[in-house]
Amino acid sequence: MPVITYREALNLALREEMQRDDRVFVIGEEVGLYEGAYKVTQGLLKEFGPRRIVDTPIAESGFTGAGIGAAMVGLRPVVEMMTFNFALLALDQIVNSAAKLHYMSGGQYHIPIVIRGPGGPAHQLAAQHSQSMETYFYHVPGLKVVRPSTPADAKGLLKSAIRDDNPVIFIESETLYAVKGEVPEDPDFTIPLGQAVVRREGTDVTVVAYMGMYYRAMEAAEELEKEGISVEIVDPRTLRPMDVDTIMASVRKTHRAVVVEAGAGFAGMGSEISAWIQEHAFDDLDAPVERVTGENAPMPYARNLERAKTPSKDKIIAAIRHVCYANGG
Amino acid sequence: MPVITYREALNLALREEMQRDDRVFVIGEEVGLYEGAYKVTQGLLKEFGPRRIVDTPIAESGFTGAGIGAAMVGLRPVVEMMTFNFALLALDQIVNSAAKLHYMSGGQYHIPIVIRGPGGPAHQLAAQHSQSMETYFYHVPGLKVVRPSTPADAKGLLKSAIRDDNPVIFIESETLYAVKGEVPEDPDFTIPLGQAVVRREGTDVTVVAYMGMYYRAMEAAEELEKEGISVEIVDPRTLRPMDVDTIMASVRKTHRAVVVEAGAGFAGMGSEISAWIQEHAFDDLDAPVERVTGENAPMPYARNLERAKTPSKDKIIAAIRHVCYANGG
Amino acid sequence: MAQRTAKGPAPRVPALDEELARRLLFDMMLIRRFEEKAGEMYALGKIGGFLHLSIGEEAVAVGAISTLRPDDYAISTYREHGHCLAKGSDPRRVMAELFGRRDGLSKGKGGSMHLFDKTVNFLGGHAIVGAHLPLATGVAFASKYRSDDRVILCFFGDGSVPEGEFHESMNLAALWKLPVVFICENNRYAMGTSLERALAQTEIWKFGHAYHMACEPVDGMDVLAVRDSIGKAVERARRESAPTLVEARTYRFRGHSMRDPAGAVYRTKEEVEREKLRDPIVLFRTRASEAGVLTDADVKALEKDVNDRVDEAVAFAEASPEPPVEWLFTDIYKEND
Amino acid sequence: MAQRTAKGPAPRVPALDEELARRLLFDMMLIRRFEEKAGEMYALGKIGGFLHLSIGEEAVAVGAISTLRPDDYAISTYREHGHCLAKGSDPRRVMAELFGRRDGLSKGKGGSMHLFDKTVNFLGGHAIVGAHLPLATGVAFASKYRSDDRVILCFFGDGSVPEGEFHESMNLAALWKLPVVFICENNRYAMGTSLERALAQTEIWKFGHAYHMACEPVDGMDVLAVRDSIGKAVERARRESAPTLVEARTYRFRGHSMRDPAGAVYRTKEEVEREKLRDPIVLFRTRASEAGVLTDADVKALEKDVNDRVDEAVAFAEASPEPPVEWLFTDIYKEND
Ligand SMILES: Cc1ncc(C[n+]2csc(CCOP(=O)(O)OP(=O)(O)O)c2C)c(N)n1
Ligand SMILES: Cc1ncc(C[n+]2csc(CCOP(=O)(O)OP(=O)(O)O)c2C)c(N)n1
Ligand SMILES: [Mg+2]
Ligand SMILES: [Mg+2]
Repeated sequence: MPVITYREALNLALREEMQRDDRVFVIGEEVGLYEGAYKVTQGLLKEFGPRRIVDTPIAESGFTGAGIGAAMVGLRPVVEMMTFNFALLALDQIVNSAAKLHYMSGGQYHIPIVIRGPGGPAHQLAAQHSQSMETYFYHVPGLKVVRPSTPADAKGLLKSAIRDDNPVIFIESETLYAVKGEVPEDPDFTIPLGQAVVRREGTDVTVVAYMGMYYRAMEAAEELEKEGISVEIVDPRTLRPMDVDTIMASVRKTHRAVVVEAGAGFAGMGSEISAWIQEHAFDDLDAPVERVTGENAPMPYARNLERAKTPSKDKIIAAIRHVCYANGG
Repeated sequence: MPVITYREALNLALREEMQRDDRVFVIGEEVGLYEGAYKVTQGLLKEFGPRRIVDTPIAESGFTGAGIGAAMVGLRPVVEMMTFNFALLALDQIVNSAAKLHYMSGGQYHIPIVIRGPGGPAHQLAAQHSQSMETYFYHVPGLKVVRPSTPADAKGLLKSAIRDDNPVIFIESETLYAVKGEVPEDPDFTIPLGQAVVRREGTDVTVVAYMGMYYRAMEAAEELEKEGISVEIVDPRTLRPMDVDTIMASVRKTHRAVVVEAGAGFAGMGSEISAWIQEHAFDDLDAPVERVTGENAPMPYARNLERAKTPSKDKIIAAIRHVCYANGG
Repeated sequence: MAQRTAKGPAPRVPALDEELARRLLFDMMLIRRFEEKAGEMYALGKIGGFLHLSIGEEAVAVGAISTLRPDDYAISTYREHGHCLAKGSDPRRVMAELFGRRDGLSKGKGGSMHLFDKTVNFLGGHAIVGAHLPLATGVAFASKYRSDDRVILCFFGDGSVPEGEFHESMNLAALWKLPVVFICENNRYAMGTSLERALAQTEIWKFGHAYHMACEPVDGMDVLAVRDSIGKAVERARRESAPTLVEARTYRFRGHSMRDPAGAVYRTKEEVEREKLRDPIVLFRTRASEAGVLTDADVKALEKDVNDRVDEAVAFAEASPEPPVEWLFTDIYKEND
Repeated sequence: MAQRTAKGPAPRVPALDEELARRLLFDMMLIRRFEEKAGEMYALGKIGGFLHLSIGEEAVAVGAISTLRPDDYAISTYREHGHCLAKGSDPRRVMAELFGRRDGLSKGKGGSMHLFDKTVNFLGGHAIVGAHLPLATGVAFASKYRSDDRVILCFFGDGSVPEGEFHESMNLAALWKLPVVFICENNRYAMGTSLERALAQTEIWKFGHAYHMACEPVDGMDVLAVRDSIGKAVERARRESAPTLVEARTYRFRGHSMRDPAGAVYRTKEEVEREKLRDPIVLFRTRASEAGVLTDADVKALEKDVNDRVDEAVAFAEASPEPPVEWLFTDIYKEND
């Protein structure tokens, strides 16, 4: 299997789906001539022309709403948010139009749209440009929310998202674009939305983590291996709908769980996962679930403060140790 | 103590704070001449004039941002969202400006603003006008989030919110405006933000609930009383910062908990409360925490579907029974 | 790009044949009667939530939509009964939707503010002020993308104009030359806020200039004037793929919604009475009878027809059952075909 | 309301005294040198995140802010080093902020995009395009509310114009007659998107007409022309409490940010070279020396002064420690006094 970057995997997914289906087009700021602020759309303008690769002015609500309108009448837009921080400006369109038109119309209209771009902690971009944005979306019935951690997932999930008949929020990461991995070449390769994956098998504790936190959890697991703690890592991949079965199966095996999340902890994705596990595996648990989350602060600029804001490997290790030793583990 | 409506209590709080402090002003759609879409600002234009009661065009981002700007330089705006559904249009201003300017400026500027209005399920207003909106705010460091369940709380908490030096999201409810209750007349009466209250003492199970769900939980408790189940009800009042101490003290006493929430359940406020209780009172719990939440669907218009969407008294009762009988309760 | 400015009312009187007159009058009367009835049903508690009537504004919906092909689109706000009916929806299913019944256009899930009818290309029914302007822009984008020459009429109130999405949509539509007609139904109030208290520029059509977009004002009480103005705009959209902004000057005779029945706090009784003298239905009826294309008997017959249709609609809605409770959970996600 | 239109460049040459010339030149040179140095520091990894230089645009910041009283306000985007320095901030604390150090203006928490300085009434440093226009409107509202005749200058790029908040702010400011001057720094590109690809109306100042707001274009490479135009707008704000939109035509000599160093994908090398011939510092220096108000020796002295100030700034930033890690948790909420 060829080894390519996460960025290239996304680019390939876009290219293949656009070749497959003329209804698919890409719209957003700097996606064409500039080839993407993060070069995810590199080469697409050249291949598909300005009809299908549409540069927009800075008007997030306007062009996202336009994408939704186009989807209402049968096109399949892929809207690029230059970064997901800017999606707040389009949130009304996403929540009140995209997510609800199918329902409000009694099923007459549906909105096959993908809204994608990077989100989550970046490098010293400070409070307004370095936020975990999934929290604004995964609560909303009618939306699907994807966070792909690896190049293969990036490709397979983006293709599924584009083929899906519902609005899909697809949040990548600036910090992962250069990550390399094996990615199937087969243009029919897709990964279904709503399926978690066990990334690493283990027996002592389940760690749920995605995106940058998944990589940190892997490092933590390697290190703890030496101490004899066997860590299983589950990557949800799709946050909504959440594949609770895979998570529960793992927890029922290990009897312990740590949930890691880059964003601020209060009422985040980790809250739901932690609550769910404890509500449904209460008798299987040997220790309370532990959450390792971003600190409850805006993102600071200074390098050292920034480092302290997002969960470190050491914090993950400490939490794993803690649940393992707790209650006689 | 005089008995007044929730609406009058809010009106009184505004009036008293405006009398007390010339920096306080009210801005929003229809707050002046029309005296508020829900009449919360009745009489204020007459008393304070158009300098301090400012009618705006429909431009949520514009006038919310203007409020934030005015707060930056020392005024104390109270921005009315006609309903909180429309706050999505101002969310970028709230999250990226109001919540972060204090931090990003290293403490130089602060934003003493209250953004208030009704939110949550209303009567047959359907998907775009009948939503539990707190989820977009309580996750955000830098914001405070208040949900006042009673007339006295409405007054006391709104006064504290106005006096607070931070941005406060204050979400009322269309369905509570006509509710009556005793409200202290003393203009110095305030209720501090961040304090939960035990509304009803009980010994068998703790129910955490606010707003309309608090009233339903009370009915459920009365009914269960007859069966000999003694329900304690805790109303958080402020969602951020959350008074976890009061909740934990109750759970440590009752060993069982049910969290009720009107909004859709996946990754809502209830997730955080449930996760927190289980993580921190794991050994004190005799049964897993149970959540009773709004169904994971947009709000439908039809009366019968609408009824099925939001937790009923019966569902609350069933959940309480379930946690009480579970694990030999 | 061609620009139009209003130099006085320019009273063009297009030929009025009997069939057209009958159709326009029927549609306006149907909307009027339908909404009067809906108001009654609201008072009886048969309809819940918010109900916004367009009584007084019928000429805009009917005049504008009469210029469309069936495969053209229309999209509107929460005050959309008129647009939906004019586009050709079955009044029975519209009423059933208002009643929240299973045979409603949206299966009872949408209600008065969220009428949708795919069979007639009516794209809703949107209750966030300004939010459907970007949608309309996107629909027009799709027409151009597919080169299928379908036009969209986008109706919105004067209250949308101060919203950012108005500006974003105007710019995108003009920049990309999209086949959309923006029709501002300027009834001079957004709830209780008069134009002068909402906009620094109250001649709304002039915003078109800011985007080099064709634009003009039109008397929204004159169904033929509306038809004329929008007809040209639709042609411009279809042939040149160019957008237009039309400001249709109209008035709502009722309050903002049934919860503001009189609409009397923010406007005088005299003003309302004065405006009622320009009732678009009366004006057109008079004109048609003066032109000799419709007799009193014709009008009587239309009246009866309209009354029957509306009575049928109510009976149909009454008879339709509530949606099954399981439908709470359908139509949230579409299963891929 | 008074409206201004540009009928040709109308070259008014206001009296240029030595002190003023010295001040304007010093400020422009300081910004230039400061940013060149910041660029170097970024290359060395001393500065992280995004760094947007305003090299080529100094005349706008300096000319405009030179018309203010100290108690007047200025607010800007992420490309705000120039405005912050022109408003009077200590270059040392600005550089320390860029370095993310504890003595930075924002204690190292804000970085290059979020400079704030309350001591000089500089209100930031905002990185969401368009979002500070409503803030500026609110600040002007507060001035009017308190009748304290303080004016705010709001700087933003051409890229803000398609955003809804531009429109909402223009309308509110004009409707409420607020003492704000909107200054669009039109450098013809928003990242890689040229004006023509972003706006149906590329004469940005003309948007003022849509709101009955005073408006004019000005040569943003000519510090005196900017000073003249903004000076009148500031007076209009202060005396009549009326807003103005000024389009300052300028150019950024560098790329959008340090991550787009050449800025060469979307514009030609020739274009950049041509624009550099209108370097605002060179133009003004020449003019001042031709007018005989500044000698070569004066300029040399200013240059030395500027270099010293910038070197000091770097030394200061280098010496300033990282913020204590506990500061992650301070300044999230303010304790009530
Ligand atoms: C974004 C948003 N803000 C506020 C409202 C509440 N609201 C509903 S209708 C309305 C007035 C709209 O007036 P206009 O656009 O003139 O339309 P009209 O009702 O006159 O037809 C308002 C403020 C809303 N639905 N959406
Ligand atoms: C709402 C929003 N959308 C997109 C961006 C990303 N972005 C940052 S700067 C910029 C270009 C802005 O151009 P302009 O306003 O002309 O200012 P200039 O950079 O030329 O000074 C873009 C698209 C952003 N910061 N905010
Ligand atoms: Mg109106
Ligand atoms: Mg620019």
